[in-house]
Amino acid sequence: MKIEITANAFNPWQQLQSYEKILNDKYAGVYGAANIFVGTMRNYNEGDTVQSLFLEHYAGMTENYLAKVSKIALERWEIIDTLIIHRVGEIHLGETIVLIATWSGHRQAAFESCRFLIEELKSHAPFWKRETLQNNSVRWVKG
Amino acid sequence: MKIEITANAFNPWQQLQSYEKILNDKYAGVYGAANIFVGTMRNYNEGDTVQSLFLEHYAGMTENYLAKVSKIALERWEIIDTLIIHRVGEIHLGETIVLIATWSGHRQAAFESCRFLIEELKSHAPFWKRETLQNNSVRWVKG
Amino acid sequence: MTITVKFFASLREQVGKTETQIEFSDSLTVNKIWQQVTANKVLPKHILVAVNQEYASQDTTVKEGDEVAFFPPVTGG
Amino acid sequence: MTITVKFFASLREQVGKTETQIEFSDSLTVNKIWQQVTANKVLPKHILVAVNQEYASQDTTVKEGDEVAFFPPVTGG
Repeated sequence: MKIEITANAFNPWQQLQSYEKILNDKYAGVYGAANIFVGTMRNYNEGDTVQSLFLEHYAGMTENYLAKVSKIALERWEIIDTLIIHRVGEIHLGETIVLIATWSGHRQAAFESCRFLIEELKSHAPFWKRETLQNNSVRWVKG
Repeated sequence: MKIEITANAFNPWQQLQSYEKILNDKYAGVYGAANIFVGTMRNYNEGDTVQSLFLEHYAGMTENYLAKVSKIALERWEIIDTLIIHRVGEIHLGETIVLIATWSGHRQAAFESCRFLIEELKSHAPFWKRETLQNNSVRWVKG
Repeated sequence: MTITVKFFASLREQVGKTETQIEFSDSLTVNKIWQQVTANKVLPKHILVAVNQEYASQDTTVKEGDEVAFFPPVTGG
Repeated sequence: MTITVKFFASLREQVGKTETQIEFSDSLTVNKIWQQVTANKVLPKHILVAVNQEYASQDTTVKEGDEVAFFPPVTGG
């Protein structure tokens, strides 16, 4: 289980490659399915062109919350491991905002637990997006 | 849209990185969500330890079928693109068997279409698995 | 008329053929082709059929140059 | 008793504070703390509350050293 909140841009595919190397020390051949969700910064939201995005979070509570839902997922589904990486701070076009991955013996558990984690993150993890629009006006995304 | 059947081992994360580079020429900032399924060779199946796997396919029909379901997914969901890579031939422990990815504006379409593609592939794409067990006995996986 | 008949996976091993050509004069259904290449065995219900690389049924009629394939339930992915 | 009160995102901007300490003698609910730091404004229904970094309700009672946070609906991911 890994939870990381980072202010640095990251490449989701390189993160997955590195993480699977560690995972395979213990679980090579054990998992047969992985489901991955990657959320990326779009250039539009609610009909407006977005220039850049700032992500605020509640340091401490965010990590605790994500660890809690990861543990719930590991209990509720037959999954082997979970990974969540989430950006904070200033984010630019096309950069990854969030990466979620789950590994399991069979595909149903991988799909369902990955979906569960992103839905819980979106509805309860204390992150807030502030958008800078094309005309340089700034707004908080409404929840 | 990409469909590839390959007899060579491939790294799913490198494939995704390469494919997104091409995708971003046209769609940077347009997609906000990607869902990815990776199927990997397990060391067990139906209670037995599996040594290696051979994947047979119906060349031509397989590619046609996967192209057909990819087109259906692109029509049915608001997704931007789809990617399917599937191994054939001799496969060893921990190697990737299948990679499926879908990209969309929002997460629901990405999750649903990715799941749709793996379910269609599993139920109708003409691939057949032959397992070599620990005692060197060989069996075809039952569908 | 000539058509090509293909077999895959466990069925290929059971029938003992990968591919065969058959010649016939009348129009034939998939089911009749199966009987012709297997010496009048009954086509099992679980066996899948494709004509020209598209799924077809046992009643599909084939024509000159068609490719007919028989295979067991698929197990990829 | 001393407790720490935090505000996040748009609410932080509206209240004009990131963090403040308050002192009090009796046990207080989250709702009372909100009123104390905002000069008796009503705590809006959509505002979320955490005590010691766990979700809590407006009726949760806080104790010495607790950290209370108020924030708008979350929008990460």
